Amino acid sequence: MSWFLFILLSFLTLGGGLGVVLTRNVVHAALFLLVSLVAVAGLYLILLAEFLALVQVLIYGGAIIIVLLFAIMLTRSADYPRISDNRQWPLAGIAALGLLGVLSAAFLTRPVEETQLHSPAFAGLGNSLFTRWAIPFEVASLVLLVALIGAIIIARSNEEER
Amino acid sequence: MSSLEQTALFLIIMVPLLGAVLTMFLPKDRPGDAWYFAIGVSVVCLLLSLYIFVSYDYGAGGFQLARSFQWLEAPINIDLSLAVDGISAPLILLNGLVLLGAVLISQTIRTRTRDFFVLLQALGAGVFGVFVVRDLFFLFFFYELAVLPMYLLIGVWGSSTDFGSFLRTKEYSAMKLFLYLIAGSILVWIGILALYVKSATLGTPTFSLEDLGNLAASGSISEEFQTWVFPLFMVGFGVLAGLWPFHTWSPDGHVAAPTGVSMLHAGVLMKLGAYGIIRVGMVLLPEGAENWMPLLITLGTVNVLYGAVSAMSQTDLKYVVGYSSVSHMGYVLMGIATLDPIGVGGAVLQMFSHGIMTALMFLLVGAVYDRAHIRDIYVLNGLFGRMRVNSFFFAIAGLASLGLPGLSGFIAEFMVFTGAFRTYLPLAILAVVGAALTAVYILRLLARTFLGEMDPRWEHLTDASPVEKAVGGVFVVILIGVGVWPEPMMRVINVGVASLPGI
Amino acid sequence: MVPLAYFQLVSAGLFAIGLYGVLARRSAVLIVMSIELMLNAVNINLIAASSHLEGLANFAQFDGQIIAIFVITVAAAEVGLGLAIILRIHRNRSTVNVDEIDLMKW
Amino acid sequence: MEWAWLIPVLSFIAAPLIVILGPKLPGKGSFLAILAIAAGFVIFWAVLSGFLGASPDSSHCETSADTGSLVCDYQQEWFHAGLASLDQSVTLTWGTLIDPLTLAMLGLVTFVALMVQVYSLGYMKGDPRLGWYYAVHAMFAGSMLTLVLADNFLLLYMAWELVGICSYLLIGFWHERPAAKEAAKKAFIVTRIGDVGLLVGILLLWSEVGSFSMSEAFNAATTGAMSEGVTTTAALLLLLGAMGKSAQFPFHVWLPDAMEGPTPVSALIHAATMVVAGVYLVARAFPIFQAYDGDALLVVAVVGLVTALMSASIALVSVDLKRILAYSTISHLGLMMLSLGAFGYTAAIFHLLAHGFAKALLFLGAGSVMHSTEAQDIRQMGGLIKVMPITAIVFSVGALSLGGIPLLAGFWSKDEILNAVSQNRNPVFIATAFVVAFMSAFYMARAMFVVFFGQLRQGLDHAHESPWLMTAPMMMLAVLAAGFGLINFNWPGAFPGFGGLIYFHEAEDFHFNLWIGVLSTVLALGAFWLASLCYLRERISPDILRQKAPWLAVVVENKYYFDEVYQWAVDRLVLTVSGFVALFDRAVVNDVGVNGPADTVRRVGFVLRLHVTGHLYSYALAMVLGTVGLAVLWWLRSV
Amino acid sequence: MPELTQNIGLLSPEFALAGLALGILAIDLFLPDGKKQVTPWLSAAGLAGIIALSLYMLWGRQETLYGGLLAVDAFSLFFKVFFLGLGILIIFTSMEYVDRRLDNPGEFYGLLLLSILGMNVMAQSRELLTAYIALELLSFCLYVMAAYAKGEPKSNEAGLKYILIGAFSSAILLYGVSMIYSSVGVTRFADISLALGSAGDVSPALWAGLALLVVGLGFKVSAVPFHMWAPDVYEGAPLPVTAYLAIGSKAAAFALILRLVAEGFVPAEDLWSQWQIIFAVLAAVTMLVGNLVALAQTNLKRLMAYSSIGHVGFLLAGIAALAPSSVLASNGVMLYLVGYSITNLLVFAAIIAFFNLTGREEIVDLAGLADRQPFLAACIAIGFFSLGGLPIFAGFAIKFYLFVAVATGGFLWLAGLAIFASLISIYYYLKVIRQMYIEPVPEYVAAGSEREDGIVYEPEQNLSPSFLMLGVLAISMLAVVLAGVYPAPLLDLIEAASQAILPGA
Repeated sequence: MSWFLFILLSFLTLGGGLGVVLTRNVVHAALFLLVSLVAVAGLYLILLAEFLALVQVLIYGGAIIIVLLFAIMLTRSADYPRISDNRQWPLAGIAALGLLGVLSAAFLTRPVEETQLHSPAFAGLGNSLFTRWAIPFEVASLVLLVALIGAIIIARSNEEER
Repeated sequence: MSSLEQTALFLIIMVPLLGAVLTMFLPKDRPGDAWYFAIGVSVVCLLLSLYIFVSYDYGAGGFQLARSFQWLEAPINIDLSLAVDGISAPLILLNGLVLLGAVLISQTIRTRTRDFFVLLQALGAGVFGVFVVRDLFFLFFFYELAVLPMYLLIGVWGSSTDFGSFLRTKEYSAMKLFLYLIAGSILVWIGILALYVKSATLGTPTFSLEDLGNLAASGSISEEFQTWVFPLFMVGFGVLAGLWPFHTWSPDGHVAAPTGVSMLHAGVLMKLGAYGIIRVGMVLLPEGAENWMPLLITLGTVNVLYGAVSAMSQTDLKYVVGYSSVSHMGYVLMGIATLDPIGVGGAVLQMFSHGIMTALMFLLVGAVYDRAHIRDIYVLNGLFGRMRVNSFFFAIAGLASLGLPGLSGFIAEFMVFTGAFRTYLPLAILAVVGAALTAVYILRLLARTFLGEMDPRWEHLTDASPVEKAVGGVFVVILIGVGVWPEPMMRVINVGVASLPGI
Repeated sequence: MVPLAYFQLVSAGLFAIGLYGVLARRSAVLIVMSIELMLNAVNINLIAASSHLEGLANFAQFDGQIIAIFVITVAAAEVGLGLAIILRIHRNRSTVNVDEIDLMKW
Repeated sequence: MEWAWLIPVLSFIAAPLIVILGPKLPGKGSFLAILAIAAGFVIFWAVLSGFLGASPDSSHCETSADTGSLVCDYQQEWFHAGLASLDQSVTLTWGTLIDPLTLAMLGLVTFVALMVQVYSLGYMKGDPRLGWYYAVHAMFAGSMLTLVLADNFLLLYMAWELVGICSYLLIGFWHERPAAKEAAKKAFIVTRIGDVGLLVGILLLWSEVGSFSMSEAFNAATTGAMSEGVTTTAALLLLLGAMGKSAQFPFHVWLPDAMEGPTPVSALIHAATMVVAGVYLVARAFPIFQAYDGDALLVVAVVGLVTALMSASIALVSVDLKRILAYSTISHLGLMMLSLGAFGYTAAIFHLLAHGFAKALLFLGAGSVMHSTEAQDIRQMGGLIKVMPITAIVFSVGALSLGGIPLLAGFWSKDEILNAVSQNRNPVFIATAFVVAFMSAFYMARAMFVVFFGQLRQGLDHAHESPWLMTAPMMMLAVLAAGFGLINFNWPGAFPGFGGLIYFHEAEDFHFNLWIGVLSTVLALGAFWLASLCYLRERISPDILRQKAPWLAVVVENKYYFDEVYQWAVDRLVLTVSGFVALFDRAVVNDVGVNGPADTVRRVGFVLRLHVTGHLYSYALAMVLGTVGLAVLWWLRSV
Repeated sequence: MPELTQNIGLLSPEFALAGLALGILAIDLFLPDGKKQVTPWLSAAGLAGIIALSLYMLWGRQETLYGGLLAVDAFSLFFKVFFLGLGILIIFTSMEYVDRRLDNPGEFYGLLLLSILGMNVMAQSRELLTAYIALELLSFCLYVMAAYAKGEPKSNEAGLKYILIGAFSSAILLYGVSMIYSSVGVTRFADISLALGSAGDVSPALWAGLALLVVGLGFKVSAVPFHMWAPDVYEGAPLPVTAYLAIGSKAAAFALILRLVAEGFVPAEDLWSQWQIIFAVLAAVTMLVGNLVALAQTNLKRLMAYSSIGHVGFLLAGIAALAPSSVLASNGVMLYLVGYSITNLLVFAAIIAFFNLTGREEIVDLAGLADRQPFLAACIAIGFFSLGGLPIFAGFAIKFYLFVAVATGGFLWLAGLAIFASLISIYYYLKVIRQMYIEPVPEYVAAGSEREDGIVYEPEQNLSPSFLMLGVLAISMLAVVLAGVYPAPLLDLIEAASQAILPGA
């Protein structure tokens, strides 16, 4: 069962990803991305990481994709149809395959010894996040703040502009 | 005087350095002040250098007036150790003399006078520094400090030369000179690093010339190591000494530089290179030196001949002098490479003598150029008619450079020949031939430029100014004095040379 | 039960795809999307490891998932700020085409 | 005797004094030079008498084993090269060496210099650079006297160079004249080439002996401490210096040109003193030359002979009065060399002195003529005896003396030389020597007749006798030129003769070889007679040779084309090489060797910058490639 | 986890800084437009106070917080004070520029303060995630600041390139982290070094992960071949931001790298001796490419970008030479960082002052500066001489020290190469100096007012840099000379910092 799900979800994940990078239509790309990200959430479920799956769907599916779509619409211009790949795409393919090769070789040469699959408790996760990882957590909040302020400052149009 | 004894060496670095700093704060709109101030500073330097030279006890020998300040402690171990020996004492005096001369003669600098004297004094400080320190780090520090101001000194206050078919701009010359000297210094730097690493593997890492010298003397530095490190110093320092084929910065640079800078540079700065070879190469790497000396003396001989032959066909007055420097530094290199007490002593004396002589020549050429605004020896002629003293001094300098007895150049060259004769006979003979070639171009220059019927164009020229007369006169007196009675100089040099290893 | 290595391969594949997207696409928005793919690949890897490797010596218990949470956070922030800048460029220059965004080079 | 060093030093002191104080002194300080040399002349007599009274037992004196004569040596340390405690150091000294040879030279130099300086007061009167003239003169006198007094080779070399530079300065005294300027340069450089040999020779001796002392070098040569090869090489190298200074073939070209200098200078430097320094050097270093059977002396003889013959022949056809004298000087220097080469030590020195007085006289006479006529070409002169009788007479005395007319000094000295040659060298030498003697007489006669006798040329009416300042020295010299031969004889009881004073190893008696005497007398008289036919009575056209053998005339009149060949060598070889080296320096060393790498680096920079394309994705691509590379590298370094 | 609260005082500087930043942002909201000039002064004063606080709270402390996530030691204190001090000077150099040319000044200083916080946390983090998140805080601030001149296409472009490449590289870095985690299961530096030390049978994914991690950090310091964003961003960003990028962000990244390598890699001596060559190669390529390409630049900021790439090469050489038994290399890197930073500050402050006066930033625009603004020209010249490694300036001493360390660490060839690269660098520094000192004043300057940005100023001759600017310039010039002449006190501090991360030495 888990094998079946794994293969299906992997297919969706990778297929969605390929869709993102290969399609000529930007909106399609965003939708492919959605597919891929949701499939990833499915993979998290196989891995018994329900919380992460939830977060994945909420943040990616609910927030990021929406923002992307907004951005696509805001930046839609006459040249979108011809937007696809740049001139170096064959090189890009080779480079990506090269990296894939190295990574796969690294993973497969001497696989890590593993134990039973397990599911960490929500409570433990939360406890850890707010005690041990409190400082990174707070810093992350500042990161979000900065992103927020930055997005506002940069995207906001003001009078002087024109 | 004991306090002066303690601090003389420190002062001789600090006085010009502080002078440079203080000059920056002089009023900008009164350029004369900077000049007077610089004169004051360099007079103090000259007095200090005289004190150092005179108080050097040649009977006792060795390093004297030693003083050491800790700069950085372990793990790197750098001290500012100061001391003077028989080799550096005359060179310190030389720098004192030429520095004052250069400052005096720079009265004619009219643009950005203040900046000029800042840089000139920094240059002087660097040179003094190299001669008095006994630590590789600071040797290199002051070595670079001496090079540092050159770019601006040439680039800003220099002059370009039009050869008709092409133009040698001051910017080009300044850039070449600067990069060349720095390029040389990177070899030195690598060598210094190698030595430091070597000393670390042998126990305590150190930059101290004294400690490294002891290591070398104890034979714990392997011959193989010495053999690969020595060429770094030989070529690195050699570049500054005008070693062929790394000499081309020298004529171009000297020609482009303003008079005072040419004097200092050709007169003193080039000696830093030769001094470095002696102080670092020979002392720390005696076996390496021995293995490489045949090459050095060969190159030195090439310098002598090549410089002289090149000088023959130059049409620019200053280029002749520039190439003659290349040629004469060849004698210094040869003398060093003989590893013979007489030869090395001759090299040191030649450094002094050439320093004074070439400074004098540049001074006089500069005086001509200031007045005639041209340096082409096919155009200038018969200047004797208007510039008597100038021509007379030039003749003396020229005669000193062609090795006329009674002038200092003879003693020095003669000693170099003597040293080389015993060790590298064929090269010594070639060097003697080189001295004859010197006569050819010097006399050609004298005949074309200073003697002969005067062109009416030069009617308006005036003779040397009082300052030029005074500086030139002192230099002439020194040339003659050392030529007639070299013993005061030699007894100091002899002591210094005798303590070098491998001799 | 799917071994860790398979997840890792999927992750590597997704990473490579995203990377290809960054390298080959012309639209800045698509590049942002491709980066998201890469970040997801990271997360797959982290979560698979944290789920499979429990009990190893000196293994930090929740770290994989916690890191993944941070990654998602940062990814969101990146998208937000990145898109803001893209919008700004589009407003100033009417293009989001990275081919044309080369005022500065060499 | 220990005060002999004062002789040159006085002149050395006078020189800078004249330069510095001269402008404020009457006569621009010229009297200082004259005072100095006059004092020197006086001291010379004191030294001479001291020496004659000295014995080998006196302090500082001994009988040299190498030369066989009494030698007194006074030394003062000068400086040390190398620490004295090291074995490889050398102590250099000032030292005066007094022996008969030195004394002979001292006498010649001080006397002629004094005469010439006095003469110059008249000759150079009104010259704006009179002070400079006398300063250099004083400098020259000091250097020349140092040269003859030096007891070591280094000091000798120094003096040698200093006289060279003084000669340069005096030849070029009227440097506004291009010819003078060029001549001065040529003189210095040509002699300098010889000096290379001299210096190398000195250094060679030093490296063998370990000292610059002459006596030690001589000792090493005669005792065999120095091998034959080294000794002969050293001798030949010294000879090279001597040839340069004494204008011996092939270095003779500078001396005729040197006539561009003021005539008194020619008289002093280029006739009587400096040019004989080469002869002096060979004589001084005779122990080295004659060691190992005197192989080197054969070279000396050949050089002397060739020089003498060649330059005598040129003198026959030259039309410039001073150049005739110059070639004559070269020729006679050649004879002296020949004499030395034939072991005629005494003869050479004797001729040196006799020739010195006579030639100085001739030059001063020529100067007097030129001073008054302002001409130099003998074809423009004639019959001057009518307007300047004293000059004519003293000139004639000199010419006759040098021409070898019996009883005059030149006759005796030439006779001694011929004697030596006939004894020690093969017949070719003596035969050629006779030819030279004949030519010598002929050209002297020619000069004398053309200039002073016959009809007074038109345009020379204004010529007048020179002032007494000029004639008086000439007359004193004339006395010596005529009567110096007397010193040659053995005056029983009173004087041992010249050969008894100056000799090498064995005192020589005066000897007179009848056939040589007769033959040379016949030749000399014949030459004068022939010349009178040609130039005085014009029975024979001087052009006869030109018609018979035009090529020979052309070759000789063009001085055997030496100047042309040398000029060619300088222009085509030296300057070409020099130009090539300068070009090489600029084009290869600088533009390729220096600018090349610099430009390459800069170009690499310019090309390399293109990798930053401005396109974001290519940046990313580079990163990926770097990532792959780094990952692989890391992996490789970890297992 | 009781230790969490006990030692919370040790983080007081961070909290204070965060508070200060948020406070500035808040105050700015309520300030009327005319009064916004107080924010920089407030920020600077706050930073000064935090420096005092840090010194008071942390001097001599040596502790680990949050189970090994953060370190409070001499190393972090050193960098903390360094960054805070740098922050003050950057604020002073920015003020005039921000005032005249940028909107939203209050947020600018707020972001600046937050980025300093990020840098501080980077210097004290001992764990990959903490380090990463701090790095992101810094990066985000910089992304925004780079794009701050939003009306200018170049600034937009800089922001875009920076954030996209930055996100891309952080993805790579994170993937590396994930690989490390999946191979050994830990992310703390100390644990990594333990795992490496006992790595008999470890998955190669670890090696690849480490490589990817280094790529991410290499991007941050702009090591070749991860450097190409740097010139564009430096050129496009507003000048004070460029200065900040060149100085602050680089120093922070190196602080992180130093600690990571010293605590994570170096203790595994066998492996580290294998890996040194990797850093050495990276260093060699970086210094060569940076300095070579700089030869061809015409824009001042771009020139500084390539020059800083070159300097990164030198610093990486120092990293490669780190050794378990000696603090020499670590001293060298830190000394170099300090010297390089103050020198760059001097140069940038002068360039900013020049830009404020003229609105120009090409090298040729500097023509005749020695006559127009002698003090600025002297500052730039001194800075460049120092960067070129010439004595009495900091550049000489720091280069010498660093190269000694590199050579002693067994990389004499690398030291030689570095010295050669310095030689190349001198050429382009001299090109600038030539413009200032040798070329004549261009006619348009003499003539009057034509300016690139169209803003009309008084004739330049009547202008001079603000007193604040002059103050910064004077201070940094003094510092440059002092560090070049007598760095001993500084080295004492650095020595202590080195001991903290390399206890074995």
